[in-house]
Amino acid sequence: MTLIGIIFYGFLAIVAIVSAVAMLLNRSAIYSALFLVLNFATIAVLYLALGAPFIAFTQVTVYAGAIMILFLFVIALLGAEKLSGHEPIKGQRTMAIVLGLIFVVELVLFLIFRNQGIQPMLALTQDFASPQKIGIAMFTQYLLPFEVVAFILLSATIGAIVLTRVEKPARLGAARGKK
Amino acid sequence: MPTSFFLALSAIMFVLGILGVLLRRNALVIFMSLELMFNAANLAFVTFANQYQLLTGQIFVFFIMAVAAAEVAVGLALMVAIFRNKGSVDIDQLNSLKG
Amino acid sequence: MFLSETTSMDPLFLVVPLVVFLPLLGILVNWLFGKRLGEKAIGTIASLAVGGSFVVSLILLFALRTDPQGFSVPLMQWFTVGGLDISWSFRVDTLSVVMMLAVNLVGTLIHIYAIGYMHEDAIHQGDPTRYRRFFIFMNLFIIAMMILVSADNFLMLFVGWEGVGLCSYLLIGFWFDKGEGGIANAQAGKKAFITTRIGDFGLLIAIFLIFWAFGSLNFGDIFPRVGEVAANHPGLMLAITLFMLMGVTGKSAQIPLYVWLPDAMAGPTPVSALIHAATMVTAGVYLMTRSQALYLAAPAAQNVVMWVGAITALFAAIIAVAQFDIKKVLAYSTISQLGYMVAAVGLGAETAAMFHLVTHAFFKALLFLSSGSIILSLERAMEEGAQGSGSHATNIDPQDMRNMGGLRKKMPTTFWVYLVGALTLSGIAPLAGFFSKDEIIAAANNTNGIIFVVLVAAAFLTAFYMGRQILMVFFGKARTKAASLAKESAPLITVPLIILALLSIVGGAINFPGWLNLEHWLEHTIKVHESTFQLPVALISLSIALIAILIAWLIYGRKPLAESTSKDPLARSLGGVFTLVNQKFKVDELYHFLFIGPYEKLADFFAHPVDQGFIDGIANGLGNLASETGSWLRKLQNGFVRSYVLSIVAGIVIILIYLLVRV
Amino acid sequence: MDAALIWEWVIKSLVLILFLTVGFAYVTYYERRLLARIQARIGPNRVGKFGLLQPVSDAVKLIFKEEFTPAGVDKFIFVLAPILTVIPALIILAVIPWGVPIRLFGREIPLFISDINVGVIYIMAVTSISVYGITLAGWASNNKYALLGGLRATAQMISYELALGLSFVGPAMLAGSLSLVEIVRAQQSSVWYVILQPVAFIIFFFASIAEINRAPFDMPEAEQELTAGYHTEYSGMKFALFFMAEYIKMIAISVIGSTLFLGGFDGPFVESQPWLGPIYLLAKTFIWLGVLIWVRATWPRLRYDRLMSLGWKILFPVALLNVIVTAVVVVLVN
Repeated sequence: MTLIGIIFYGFLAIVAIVSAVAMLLNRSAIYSALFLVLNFATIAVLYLALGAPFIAFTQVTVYAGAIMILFLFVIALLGAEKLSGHEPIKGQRTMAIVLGLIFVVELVLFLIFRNQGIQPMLALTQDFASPQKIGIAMFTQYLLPFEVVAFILLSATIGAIVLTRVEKPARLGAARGKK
Repeated sequence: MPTSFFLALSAIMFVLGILGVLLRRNALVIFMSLELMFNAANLAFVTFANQYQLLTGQIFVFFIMAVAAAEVAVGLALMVAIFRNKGSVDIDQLNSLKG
Repeated sequence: MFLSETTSMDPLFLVVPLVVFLPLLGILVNWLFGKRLGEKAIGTIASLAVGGSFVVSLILLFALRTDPQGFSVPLMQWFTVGGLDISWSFRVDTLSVVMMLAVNLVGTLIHIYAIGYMHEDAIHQGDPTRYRRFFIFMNLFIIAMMILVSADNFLMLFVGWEGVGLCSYLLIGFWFDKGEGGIANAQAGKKAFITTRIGDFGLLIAIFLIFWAFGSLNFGDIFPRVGEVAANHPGLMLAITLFMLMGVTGKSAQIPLYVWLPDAMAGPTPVSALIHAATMVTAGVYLMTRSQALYLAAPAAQNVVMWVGAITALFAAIIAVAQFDIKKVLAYSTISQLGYMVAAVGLGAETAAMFHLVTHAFFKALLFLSSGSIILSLERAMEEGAQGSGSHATNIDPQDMRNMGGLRKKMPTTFWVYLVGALTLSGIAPLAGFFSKDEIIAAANNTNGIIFVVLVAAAFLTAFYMGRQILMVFFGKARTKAASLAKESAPLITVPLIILALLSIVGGAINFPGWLNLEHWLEHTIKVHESTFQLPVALISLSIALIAILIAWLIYGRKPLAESTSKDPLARSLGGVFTLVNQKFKVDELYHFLFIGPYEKLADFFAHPVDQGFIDGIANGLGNLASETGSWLRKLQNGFVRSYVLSIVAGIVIILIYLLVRV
Repeated sequence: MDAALIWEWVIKSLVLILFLTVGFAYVTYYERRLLARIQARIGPNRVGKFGLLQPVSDAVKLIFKEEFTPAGVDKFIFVLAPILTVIPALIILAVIPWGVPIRLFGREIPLFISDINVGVIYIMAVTSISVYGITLAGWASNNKYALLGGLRATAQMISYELALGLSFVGPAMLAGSLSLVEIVRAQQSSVWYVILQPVAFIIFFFASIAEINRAPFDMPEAEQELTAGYHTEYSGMKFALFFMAEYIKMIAISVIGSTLFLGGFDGPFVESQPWLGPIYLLAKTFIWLGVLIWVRATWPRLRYDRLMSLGWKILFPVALLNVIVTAVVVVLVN
């Protein structure tokens, strides 16, 4: 691994962690969302490095382009950037941080002691994750999950519409019905 | 670059997501923290896909993304509905079910 | 002797299921359409149903004349369990047809009577909506009774047995919201049901034993084999018959289970007449007659039967002397007469028992219905009196004989039929009761001197209390305003009375020595030993009855009661003894002390310390434990989602620690 | 790493950006002149020959205008928003081939910046990113018109992105690749996909107009209702950036559309004369831009709810149907 590579990956990792921390700490939900977008973009680059270009661009399209935009949209729509008031649960903050630290330590220990795969990243063939291969796998081996996911999406769409629907005044509805 | 580098990054991001859920009161930010956790998991998946030379990990990530999109659609719709009722997205105000 | 399974059966026998299905049809019609039909229509349908049954019985009678052996007419297979094969078949033989005829004839007349009676009764008791139900119950009773008498096996008989018990319960408690404290009638029904159930338990055990001994419940399988089985298990036959007697004492109101019958007078009078005088209570006699073969195989049991019947006859007659309630007197009279029948069975004079059963059905129904006519009349008079005076009329008991008096002129028809009934009951020749009762006494004379004396004493008391009743009710002057206002009842009521009176007069003819002869008739079904007309016995009993009536006239007729509150002349002379008899020898109190009281204490023990204290304590304790734990755990649900997430994360951390530590 | 390769990338990128920025300037001139013609006016003709220097003077004016930041805005995002708007517009064309590879200085130089095998998805990704600038601008301005414009823009762009993305699928399926280079090559070997995919072409045309918020789909900046929509509060250089982004996007979608449906750089003799490639592409883009301006001059603005229902109820289902039909046909033909 070259020095450039280490610098490159280290830089990306730091950006990812810092953006995540910033998302965590920022008081404004809009900034949180933006930092999260930055995090996603960084991860997308890492995906490229891990030989997953399709996933990388899907990540940008779906997460950054759709999901986070929806977040921004809702935050702006509701005007819910900031909350007032204090932490109402006693000990929540301390406990959370303590547990988080233990968790990280555990995971790191796990990586050190349990994962034999402290292996170098593998060089992948050009078409390891080509759209064709992903498509073939998805429509043959994983056809059932694919259909299930499609169904989940459909039901989520309907669910979202039903949840946010405001009952229209009867007059308007009647006029529309006549037309 | 060892694959455990990516796994460690994934782990840290996951814990940060958990902390986000535990520490923030804004339901939208909690939601974002969930997305961050998803992302951490995705990163682990892609890393393993790389390590084991299997496409399955990537396809799984794809499914996770689709489900996450669905989840966000419903979740945000819920947020809007909650906001309409409560006038706030403070998750600690949604404690009507307390014992 | 016994049912032949021969192929050549007169097709007329095949109508026998109609004795059950015609009343059933009546029920269905009244049940489905009764709401829209009027009272008259409902009563007519019910009466026609029973009348139809009677016609069917006549057809069967006709059929039996050519083929007196009788047949078993199968209707359908009921069930088969192991060796137990029960089919729903009707037994048509001379015995069952006699029962059918008696029951249906009396039943039809009582139904007709009830049309008028229940109409007026509904007015006085204020229950017009229950009119339809009354007739449905009545028809249901006829169905159960028909099943009982036409049964071809013990199980079917038991079905009918329980069915009549149920109908009795329903009809005694017909005015379940009336009576003392609003529950006395309901309690009377309950008492009747429970008491007879005790007897039914015995019958059930008897049936089990029969099945155990014979491997079958069909009459046709059992009776021919009695001798063979009795030879092998003599004790078993005794047990069967004694347990059966237990059932009989319940259903036929014998000592010690007779106590329900007087209370059963709480029901409407037609019910008392039909069920508690003419038909159901005779079921025990019928059962024993039917099972004659078994009793013949157990002479000891026969003795017990004899004694039970005789003692009951005397005991009840004594109580009847000191009663004031017109229906109670008749009730104890019924018990007494049933005692005669049972004693007759014990004496081996089953034909005499059946004979008395039939005549008793006529005259006791007549007496009850006539008393009903009087009661109605008094009730009506009470109401009129209340309206006429416009004041708050004193509410007298319309059944208390002390409140009557002088009704001879006011209700001539009722008086004459009542007189006929009373004389028949007293055994005055040549009325029906004379012949039937005399036959029993004669049988006693042949067999056992003590029994003979007891029965004659009972006959004396019978004539005495009936004379007392007639004199108290119809002679003297009206002791209350209501009695002075009493009027004759409507034809719908009096006509059946007249018919029954005629039957009571001529009923003796069915076993007139050497003439129609019930004995020969029954010979085809049961073992009969010829009874002879014993002139001395007849003269003794007749003279005894006449003397008793004379004494009654001396006590009650010469100087009638002056006021409804004045003391009974007997009470004046007998004092405490009369009171004791009036209180029925305190048998109810004794039973209450011996059985009901301890039972209630035991029940109370189980209800309060055991159930409420111990079992409820456990249940409530568990509930409280859950509730306390819940209210403690509830604090964990603080409503903060993030708090829950924290515990989830703590769980994950712990699991990860485990995974790390686990090598 | 090959230094020459890096130089090659840098030069190609610079050329592209230069083309876009200069192109942006002259597209404004093109639009004003063409609109004027259509509206029977003359248009800008004073600065320079035929008014050719008009864009330069406009740019100078905007650069020297006072930067005004209203009170109450979120300053960081207020500044970030126009930058975020421009960047996607500039990078979106990175996967478009301009012509057949040429030989220069002894090396084969392909005329595209990058040929990734998910080129179409790259375009989708960048398109979806471009929403951020507008949304954030609307929110950061602390102005209800701006916010409404921003939200409208967001909703509109997300909605039409679906139809747009599905319209890409047809050509991609026909070519059997998500790479734009492959798609152009496939068109070279058969016919332009405007013939094979007329429905996708029409959907692309309308959806792309909506995607860049141009008339008749310029709801986010509907002057009559929202003054100027999301960029109401912007002035000076920051406004210029929004302006620039919009026109660059016009160019970008013209180029993409030409590439996907009109054969890209394909044209007569392009194999023998490689220099014809960029010229063909330029010409097609020029015509496409003309049509866009023509549409703007001709069609009135849609009402907002009509716009949404057009997107969701007509374009989206039709695009979906087109995908299904195409897929079936492709399977049947192969």
